[in-house]
Amino acid sequence: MSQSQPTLQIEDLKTHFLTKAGDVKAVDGISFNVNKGEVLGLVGESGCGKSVTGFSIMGLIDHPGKIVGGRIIFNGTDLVGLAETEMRKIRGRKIALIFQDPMMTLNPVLRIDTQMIEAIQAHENVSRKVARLRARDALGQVGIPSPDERLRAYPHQFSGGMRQRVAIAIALLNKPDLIIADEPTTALDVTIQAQILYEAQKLCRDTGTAMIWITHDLTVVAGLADRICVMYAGRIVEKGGIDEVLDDPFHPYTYGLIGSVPSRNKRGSPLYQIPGMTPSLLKLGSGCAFRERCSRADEACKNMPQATKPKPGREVRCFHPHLETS
Amino acid sequence: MIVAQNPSPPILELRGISKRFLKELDFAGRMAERLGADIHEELVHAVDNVSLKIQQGQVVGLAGESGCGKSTLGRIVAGILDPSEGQVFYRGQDVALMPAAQAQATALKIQMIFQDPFASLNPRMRVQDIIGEAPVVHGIISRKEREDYLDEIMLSCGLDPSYKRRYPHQFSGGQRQRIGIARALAVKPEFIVCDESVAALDVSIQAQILNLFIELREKFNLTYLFISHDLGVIEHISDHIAIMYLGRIVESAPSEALFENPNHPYTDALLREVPRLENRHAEFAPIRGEVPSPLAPPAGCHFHPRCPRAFDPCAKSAPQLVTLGGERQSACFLNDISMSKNG
Amino acid sequence: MIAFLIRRLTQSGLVLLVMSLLVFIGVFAIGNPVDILINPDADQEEIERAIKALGLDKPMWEQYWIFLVNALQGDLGRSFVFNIPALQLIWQRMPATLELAGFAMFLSIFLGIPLGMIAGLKPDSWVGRTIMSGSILGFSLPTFWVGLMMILLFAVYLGWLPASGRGETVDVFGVPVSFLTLNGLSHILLPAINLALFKLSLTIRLARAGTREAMLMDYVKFARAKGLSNARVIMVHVFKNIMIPVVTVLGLELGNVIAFSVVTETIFSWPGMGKLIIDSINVLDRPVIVAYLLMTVSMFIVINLVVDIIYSMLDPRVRLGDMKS
Amino acid sequence: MKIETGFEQEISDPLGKKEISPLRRFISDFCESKVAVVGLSIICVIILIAIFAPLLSVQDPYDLAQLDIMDGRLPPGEVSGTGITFWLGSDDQGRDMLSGIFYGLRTSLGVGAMSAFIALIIGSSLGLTAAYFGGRIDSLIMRIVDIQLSFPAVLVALVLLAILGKGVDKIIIALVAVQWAYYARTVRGTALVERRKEYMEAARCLALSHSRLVFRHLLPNCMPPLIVVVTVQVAHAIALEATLSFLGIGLPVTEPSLGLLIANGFEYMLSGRYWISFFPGIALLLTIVSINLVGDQLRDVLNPRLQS
Amino acid sequence: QTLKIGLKSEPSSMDPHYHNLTPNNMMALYVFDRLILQDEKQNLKPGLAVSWNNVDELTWEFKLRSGVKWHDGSDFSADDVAFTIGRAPNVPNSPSSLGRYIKQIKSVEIIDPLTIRLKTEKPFPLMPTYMSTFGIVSKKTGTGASTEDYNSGKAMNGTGPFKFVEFVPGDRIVYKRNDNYWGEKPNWSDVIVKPLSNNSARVAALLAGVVDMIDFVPTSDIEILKKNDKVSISQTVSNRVIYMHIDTARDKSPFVTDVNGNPMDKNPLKDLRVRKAMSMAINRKGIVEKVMEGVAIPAGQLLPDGFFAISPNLKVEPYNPEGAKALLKEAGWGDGFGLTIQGPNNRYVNDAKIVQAIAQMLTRVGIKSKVDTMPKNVFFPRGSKLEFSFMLVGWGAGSGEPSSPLGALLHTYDKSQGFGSSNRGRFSNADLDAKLEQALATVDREKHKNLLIEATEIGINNLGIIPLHFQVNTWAVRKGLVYNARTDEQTLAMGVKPAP
Ligand SMILES: Nc1ncnc2c1ncn2[C@@H]1O[C@H](COP(=O)(O)OP(=O)(O)OP(=O)(O)O)[C@@H](O)[C@H]1O
Ligand SMILES: Nc1ncnc2c1ncn2[C@@H]1O[C@H](COP(=O)(O)OP(=O)(O)OP(=O)(O)O)[C@@H](O)[C@H]1O
Ligand SMILES: [Mg+2]
Ligand SMILES: [Mg+2]
Repeated sequence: MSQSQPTLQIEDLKTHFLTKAGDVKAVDGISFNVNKGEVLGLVGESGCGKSVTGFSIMGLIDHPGKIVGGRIIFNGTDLVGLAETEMRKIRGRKIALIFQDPMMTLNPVLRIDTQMIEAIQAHENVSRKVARLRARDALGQVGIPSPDERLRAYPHQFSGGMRQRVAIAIALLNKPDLIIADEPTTALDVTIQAQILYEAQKLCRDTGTAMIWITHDLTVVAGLADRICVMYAGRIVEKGGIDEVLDDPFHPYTYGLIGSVPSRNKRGSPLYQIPGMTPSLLKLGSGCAFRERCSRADEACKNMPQATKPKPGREVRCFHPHLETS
Repeated sequence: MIVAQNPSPPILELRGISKRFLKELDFAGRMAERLGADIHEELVHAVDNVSLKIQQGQVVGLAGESGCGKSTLGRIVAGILDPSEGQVFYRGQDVALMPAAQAQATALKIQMIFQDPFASLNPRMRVQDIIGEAPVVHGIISRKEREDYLDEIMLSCGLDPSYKRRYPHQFSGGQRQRIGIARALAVKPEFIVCDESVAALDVSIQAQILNLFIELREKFNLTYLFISHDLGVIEHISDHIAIMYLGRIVESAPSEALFENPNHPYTDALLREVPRLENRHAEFAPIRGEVPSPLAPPAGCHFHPRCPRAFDPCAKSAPQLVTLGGERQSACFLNDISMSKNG
Repeated sequence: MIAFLIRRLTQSGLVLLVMSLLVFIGVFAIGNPVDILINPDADQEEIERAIKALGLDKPMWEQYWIFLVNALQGDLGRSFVFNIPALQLIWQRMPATLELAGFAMFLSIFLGIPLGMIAGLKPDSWVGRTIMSGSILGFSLPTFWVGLMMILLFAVYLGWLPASGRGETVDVFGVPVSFLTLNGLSHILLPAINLALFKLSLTIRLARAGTREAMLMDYVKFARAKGLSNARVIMVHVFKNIMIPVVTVLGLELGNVIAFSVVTETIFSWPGMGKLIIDSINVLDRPVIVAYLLMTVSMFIVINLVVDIIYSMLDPRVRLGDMKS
Repeated sequence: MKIETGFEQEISDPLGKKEISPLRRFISDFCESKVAVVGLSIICVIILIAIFAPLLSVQDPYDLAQLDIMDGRLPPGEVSGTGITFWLGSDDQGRDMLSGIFYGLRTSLGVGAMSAFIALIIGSSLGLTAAYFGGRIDSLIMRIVDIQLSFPAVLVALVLLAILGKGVDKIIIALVAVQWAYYARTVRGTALVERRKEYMEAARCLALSHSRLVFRHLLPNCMPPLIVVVTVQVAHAIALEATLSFLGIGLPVTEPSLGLLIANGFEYMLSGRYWISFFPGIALLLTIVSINLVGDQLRDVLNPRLQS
Repeated sequence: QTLKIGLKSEPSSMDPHYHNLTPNNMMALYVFDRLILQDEKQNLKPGLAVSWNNVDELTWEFKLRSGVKWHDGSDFSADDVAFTIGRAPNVPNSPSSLGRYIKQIKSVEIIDPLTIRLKTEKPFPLMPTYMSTFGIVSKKTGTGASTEDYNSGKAMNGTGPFKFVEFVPGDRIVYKRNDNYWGEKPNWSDVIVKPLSNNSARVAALLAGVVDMIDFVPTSDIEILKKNDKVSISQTVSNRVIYMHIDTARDKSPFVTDVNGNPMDKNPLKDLRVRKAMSMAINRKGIVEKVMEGVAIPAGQLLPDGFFAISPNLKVEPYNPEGAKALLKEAGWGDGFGLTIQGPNNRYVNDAKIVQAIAQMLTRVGIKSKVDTMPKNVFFPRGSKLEFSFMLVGWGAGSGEPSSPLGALLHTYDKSQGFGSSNRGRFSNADLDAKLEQALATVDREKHKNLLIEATEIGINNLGIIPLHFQVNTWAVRKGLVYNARTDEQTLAMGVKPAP
C-alpha cells in the first residue's frame, strides 16, 4: 500500500443534536482514516452514531444537528464548514452514499432513469442521451439483467435486492472516490445480501474506490472489510485490522459483541451476554460510556479513557483492555 | 417392550399442510376478464404440502428466504390461520376435530412470539394487562393471585416486576420482547412458535433473548418451532432444522447433520452464503437470481432455475421429500440418482 | 382498467337510481309545488287544472316510473316553473358555476401548493407559522360569513370590486366565460376567492403535511446525497410526491366546491346552478331538483373517475384495476 | 427505521424512575404548541359558558315572555325598558345579544357535539364491523359510505332539512346523516391496519373472545385518528349548522344558534347596526378556530408518521 | 341612456301568459300592453282600449286604440285581442294560468278592427279590472308560438314601450326603447334588469353602482339609504295586507293546547271574544315601528285607505293588553292556553320576525305561544291542508279592490264556485257570503261598492282574520332619478324618470 495521503481523514469529529431535551452527542470526537481501495467497517449497536458519522461526512445532518468540532479532510480539503454549493459538487460525485432501506431511498414516483440521469446531470453538463447510456452501463455493471428496459421501470417494480443494486449503480455513476454504505444489506435476505456483498467487493477491487461499510452485523464486516472501527455511544472504542480485532479484541465491548454472535462452536451453550442496554446519548456522564455494562469497570472508568495504541495499527479507548489474552 | 418401541406421539405433527391465499375477482373483474382484460385471480401457494413432526422438548428451526411461507406455517401451527388442506395433530389428536373446550385449551398450549417488539404489544395496555389478561380470562389464575403470578412470570423473563404498571413504549426493544415472551408464558403453554423473535434486536440484546429462550425451555419444558431467516441463530438454538423454499420444505435434518453435510443444493448454497465471523476477506459467490414470485412459481422443483446442478427432470415434476436415513429428509432428484447408483 | 370502468359504471348507475328515487320520495314528501307556484288569486278549479297539467295527480310510483322511462331517453322532465326542460335549464346555468368553481380551484391550487410547501419546508419560521395560522382561519371561517365581510369591505366600503352578478362574458366555443374580460374578471374575483378560501386552506395543509413528511423520507436525503440542488429536490422529488394527495383530495373536493357554490352564489348573486337549486327547492320545482342532483352526481362520478386515472398516473404504484371505488 | 430522539429516550428510559403514562406524555406533547393550549383554554371557557348560560345571562333569550319588541335593536350598552343593560346591544326582537350569544353557544355546541357524538357511534360501529368481518359486509358498508361521501354535505343537509323541517332534532339528524360516513371510513381504515398488527394476532393466540378483541384491543387503538376526526367534525358541524341557519333552514327562529343570530343580524349589517351580527360572528369564529387549533395539534401529536 | 334595475324576484318566463305571477306580469308590461292599464295607485286607465262600457248587463264593449303598431311594424287590431283571449288560459304546462281572469267570458265578438265585445253568463262588474291583468300578444307572431319562443325572443312582439333584446335566466333581461310607442315614451334607451334575490346583495349592488335602482329595499336598510346622498328612496303603501288567519271552524285545532302544552279538545279560537282579545293584545304600532322600522301602516281592514270600497267604520284595533286579559277571562280562558303560531320565513317582509313579535305579545296576555316558521314551500302546502291553527299570511289584492281578499280568504270554502280557495281558517259567515256574491253580480258601481264594504265589515268584525298591517314598499334609486312608487309592488322602468 502506498504511503500517499488517505482518501478520507477524520479528526476528532463531533456532531451533536441540540434538541429541546438537551444535547444529543451522537458523534463525540471520532477519528479515523480511509485509504484508497480500502473497505473500512464501522460497527456498533443501534443508535451509537454510525449513520450520523456518515451523514456528517456528506454534510447532510438533519435540523437540530450540527458539526460542533473536528475536521473531515477529504482529498486534502476540509469538508467541515464548506459552502453548500461546494459541498454539493462533492456529494454524489466524489462521495456517494447508499442507504439501508432500498424501499425508501428511491423516490417511488420517479422512474429509475430520471433518478439516474439527474444524478449525472447534477455534476456534468451532458446530454440526456449520453447520461442515459451511462446509466444503462451502470445498471449492467451491478448485474441487472436487460438494463435498457429496466431503466424505464419504477422502483416498486423491482425487488428489494434489485433496488439496492440500483442504489449502488447510482452511487457508481460519477465514479466517486469514496462510497459510504449505511447498512445496505440489513433489510435483505442472505442470498441477496451475498449478491450485494459480491458487487461491493468487486467494485472496490476493480475501481479502487474506498468504502465505509456501516453495519451492526459483525459477520458481514468480517468477510468484507480490511479494517474495522467499533463504535459505542458516539465514540470509537476500538479500531484496527479486521483479523486482529476480531481474533483478539481489546475493548470489553468488542469482546462482548463478538461473544454474543451465535456461531458454530458456541452452539447450544448460552451466548456471552452484555448486560443492560445501550445508554441514552443524552445522559452520558463524563466517564466511559460503557462502564455501567462492563464487568471490568472500576473507579478509574468514571473518567474518560483516552485512545491508546497497545499494538501497531490498533487503537483502543479503555483503562482495562483485554490485553492479557494476547 | 413393544410399548417402549412405540414412543409417545410427537407433540405436534403437520400432515400435508397447504395454505393458499386467493385474491378473488369481483363481479366487475370477472366481466373484464371475459372481455379479455389482463386480470386474473391471484393464487398464492404460501405453504405447499408440508409435513413435519416435532417431538416433545425439541427445538425445530425453520429457515428460508423471505416470502417462502415460514410465517404462514407458523401461524397455522399457532392456530391463527386455518390450513387450506392437511391436518395439524397436537399430541396425536387432530386439532380441527377437537371439541370446542379442548380446542381452546390446545390453542392456549400453543403460543407465539412475534418479530416486531413494537407492533406485537398493544400500545394502549399496561404491561400487567398485557401479561395478565388472558390467564384471568381463561381462569388459569384467579384475580387475587394475579399480582403474585405476574411477578413470578416477569421475574422469570428477566423483567423487573415493579415495571408492570408501565406501558410498552416505556421499554427498550429487548425488554419489549421479554414482555411478549412473558405474555405467552402466562397461559402455561407447552409449545411456542417463535417467528423471527430476535430478528429486530441488536446483537447484544439478541444474545440476551436467545439465552432466555434456552433458559426457559429447560425451566418450563417447552418445545419451540423457531422461525428465522438468520441461519446463524437457527444453528445456535435448534436441534432439528427444516429449510423451506417457496412454500415447500426442501430439506429437514438434525442441525449438526444439516450443517455438516447439506444434501439439497439449495441448503448447500444457503449455508455457504451465511456470513460468519470466521470467514475473513471472503470471496462471495452468490446464487444467481432471486426467489421467484410465489404467484407464478417455476414448474417442477421450484429451485431449478437457480440450481447449479439442475437437470432434465427438475423442470418437469416436483421431487418428493424422501427420508435419507436417520432423521434426514430431502426433496431433490439428485438423491434418486445417487441412491440408484448406490443401490 | 376495464374492470375498473365496469365497476365504476355499475356502481354509478346504481347510485343514480337510488338517488333519484330518494329525491323523488323526498320532494314528494315535502308537498305539492302547485300551492306555491299558483297565483293566490286562483280558485280551486284552477289549482286542480294545474295539478293535472303537471302530472301531479298520478300516484308517486307512477310518476317515478314515467320519470325513469323518460330519463332513460335523456329527458329529465320540464321545470314546473320555467316550463323548459330541466336539463336545458341546468345546462344554461352550468357554465357559470363551473367557471366559478374552476377559478376557485385554480386559485387554491396555484396559491395553496407553493404556500403549503413553504410552510412545510420551514415549519418553525414565522413565514411558516403565518401561513399555517392563515390556513386555520380559512379553514374555520364559515363561507357565508366571509362572503358577507368581503362584500362589505371590498364592494361597499372600498368600492374596489362589484358586489354581485357576473359581468361581461365572452363566448368561447359557444360557452360564455367571464374571466377573459376585465369587467368579468372583476366580478368573478370576490366570489371565487370566497369559494376558494376553504380549499386554499385545505391545499396549504395538504401540501404542508406532504412536504413535511416527504422531507423526512430517505429518498429526499438520498436525492440530496446525489448532489442535486435544493431546487431540484423540492421541485421534483418532493413536489411529485405531494401532488398525489393534493390531486386526489382536491379532485374529490371539486365536487364539494360545486356544491358549496350554493352558498357563494346566493351571497354574490352569481347566476349559476347553486342559485338555481336553492330557488328550485324553495318552489319545489321537482324536475329541476332531481335533474340537478342527477347532474351533480354524474359530474362527481366523472370527476372521481378522472381523479383516479390521474392518481394512477401520478402514483405508479397504484393499479386502476385494484381500485374499489 | 425509527430515529430515536433524545427526548423520547428520556421519557421512555426504563431505568429511570419517572413513570409517564401515555396520557401524560400526550398532554406534554400537546402543550408543545402554545396556540393550541390557548385554543383549548378558549374551548373550555366556551363550554363552561354554554353549560352555565342560564346563570350567566340576564335574560332567557329563548323565553318569548321575557322579550319585548320595544327593546329591539338597541345599541351596545343601552338599557332596556325593564332596566336590563344590553352590553352587546339587542336584536330586532329585543333579545339581549350577550345572553343570546351564551344560549346560542349552547345550542351550536350542543348541536355540533351531539351530532358528532351520534355520528361517531354509528359511524365507528359500522366501520369496525366492516373492518373486523371483512368480505361482503365490508363491501356493502363501504359502498354506502362511498355513496354518502360522494354527495356534498351542504346539499344532503339542504335536501334533508327541506324534507324534515325545522328543529334541533331535525338538524342533528341531518348533520349525523352527512357525518357518519367520515367516521366509518376512518375507523375502518385504521382498524384494517391495526387488525393486521401482531398484537392482534397475539390476542387471538390467547384465545380471547371476539368482543374482547374488538372492544378492548382493536377499538382503543383506532381512537387517535378518530379523536382528530371528531374535533374536525364538531367544528364542521357547527359551521354547517350556521350555514344552514343562514340559508333559512334548520333551527327554529325563537331559539337561535350562533348561525341564526348571524343570519338575523346580517340584514342590519349595512345599516350600521353591526352588533346583531358581529358579536355572534366573533363567538362563532372563536369557537371554530379554537376547535380547529386543538384538532390541528391533536393531529400532529397523534400522527405516528410525524412523531419522532 | 341605460337603466339598470336590480330585482328581488326574477320572472320564470318571458311568455306573458305562462305563469300568473307578479314578476312575470310586471316584466310582460315592458313589452306587452294591456287593454286597460293600472296607474301607480291601481286605478284603471286606458291602454290598448281607449274606452269600455256595458252594452247590456252581460256584454262589455271595448273601443281599441287606433294607429298602434306592433314592434315588428304590423298593425294592432281586435283580432289580436281575440287571439290573446284564446291563448292566455291555454298555455301548456302552465303552473298558474291567467284563465282565472278570462273564464267569465262566454264569447268574443269582433265588431270592427277597433271594437270588440265580450259576453258573460252573469253580470260581471270586475270585467275591466280583469282586462287589466294580461298582456295582448300579436296574433301573427303568437300563433303556434310556445313558451320557449317567448323566452328566446322569437315571439316577443308587443306593442309596449320597450322592445325585448335578450333573456338570460338568473342573470339579466335586456330591453331597448320602442321609439314608436303610442304613449309616453320612456326616458331610457336601454334597460337591463338583473335578478338579485339576496337582500343585502341587492342593496350592496346599488351602493356599489352596479345597478341604478332596486326594489324591495329591506326595511333595515331604509334608514341608512335615506341618509346616503348617493341614493334616494321612494315609498308607497301596497295593496298587501299582512294578517293572521285563525282556525275558527274546528272543535279541536292541531296547535292549540292547554297551558301546559297538552292537547286540548276545545278550540278557544272559535270564540269571538278570544279572537277579539288576541287582536287587542297585538301591538300593531310596535310591530310597525320596531319590526318594520316604520315601513308599514297598521291595518284595520283588507285594503289601505285610498283603495276602492274602503270601510270608513273600521279602525285599527288599539293595543290594549289589559282589556285583552279581561276579555280572555270573560271568555273563560283567564288562565290562558297554549298556541303555536306558524308563518313563512321567506315570503313577506320580516315575516318570521313578525311572528315572533306576535308570539311575544300573546304570551304576555297569557296565551303561551310558540313559533314555527318555515320556508314558503313548506308553509303554504301545509297551510292549505289546514295543518295550522294560527298563522301569518299576506294577501295582495292584484285587482285593487276588496272582492279578491273577501272571496279568497273570508267567503265560506266552496270549491264548486271557486270561493274560499285561500280560506285556511275555514271562517264561514252566511251574511258575508250573501253580500259578496250579490256584489259580484252587481254592475252598478256604487251598489257594488257598498255591498263590498258591508261584507268587509262583517268579516273584520267577526275576526275571520286579524289584520296586522299593510306593507309599505320601498324602492331605492340612484340620486338623480325618481320612481313613482306603485301600490302593486311592480318595478317598471317606464315609471323611472330623471329627477326634476
Ligand atoms: N434528527 C435527530 N434529532 C435528534 N437526535 C438524533 C437525530 N438523528 C439522530 N439522532 C441521535 O443520534 C444518535 C445516533 O444515531 P444514528 O442514526 O447515527 O445511529 P446508528 O448507529 O446509525 O443506528 P442504527 O443502527 O439504528 O441505524 C441516536 O442516539 C439518535 O438519538
Ligand atoms: N394474508 C395473506 N394474503 C395473501 N398472501 C399472503 C398472505 N399472507 C402471506 N401471503 C403470501 O404468502 C407467502 C408467504 O408469506 P410468509 O409471510 O409466510 O413468508 P415468510 O417466509 O414469513 O417471509 P418473511 O421472511 O418475509 O417473513 C408470501 O408470498 C406472501 O405474500
Ligand atoms: Mg443508522
Ligand atoms: Mg415472516
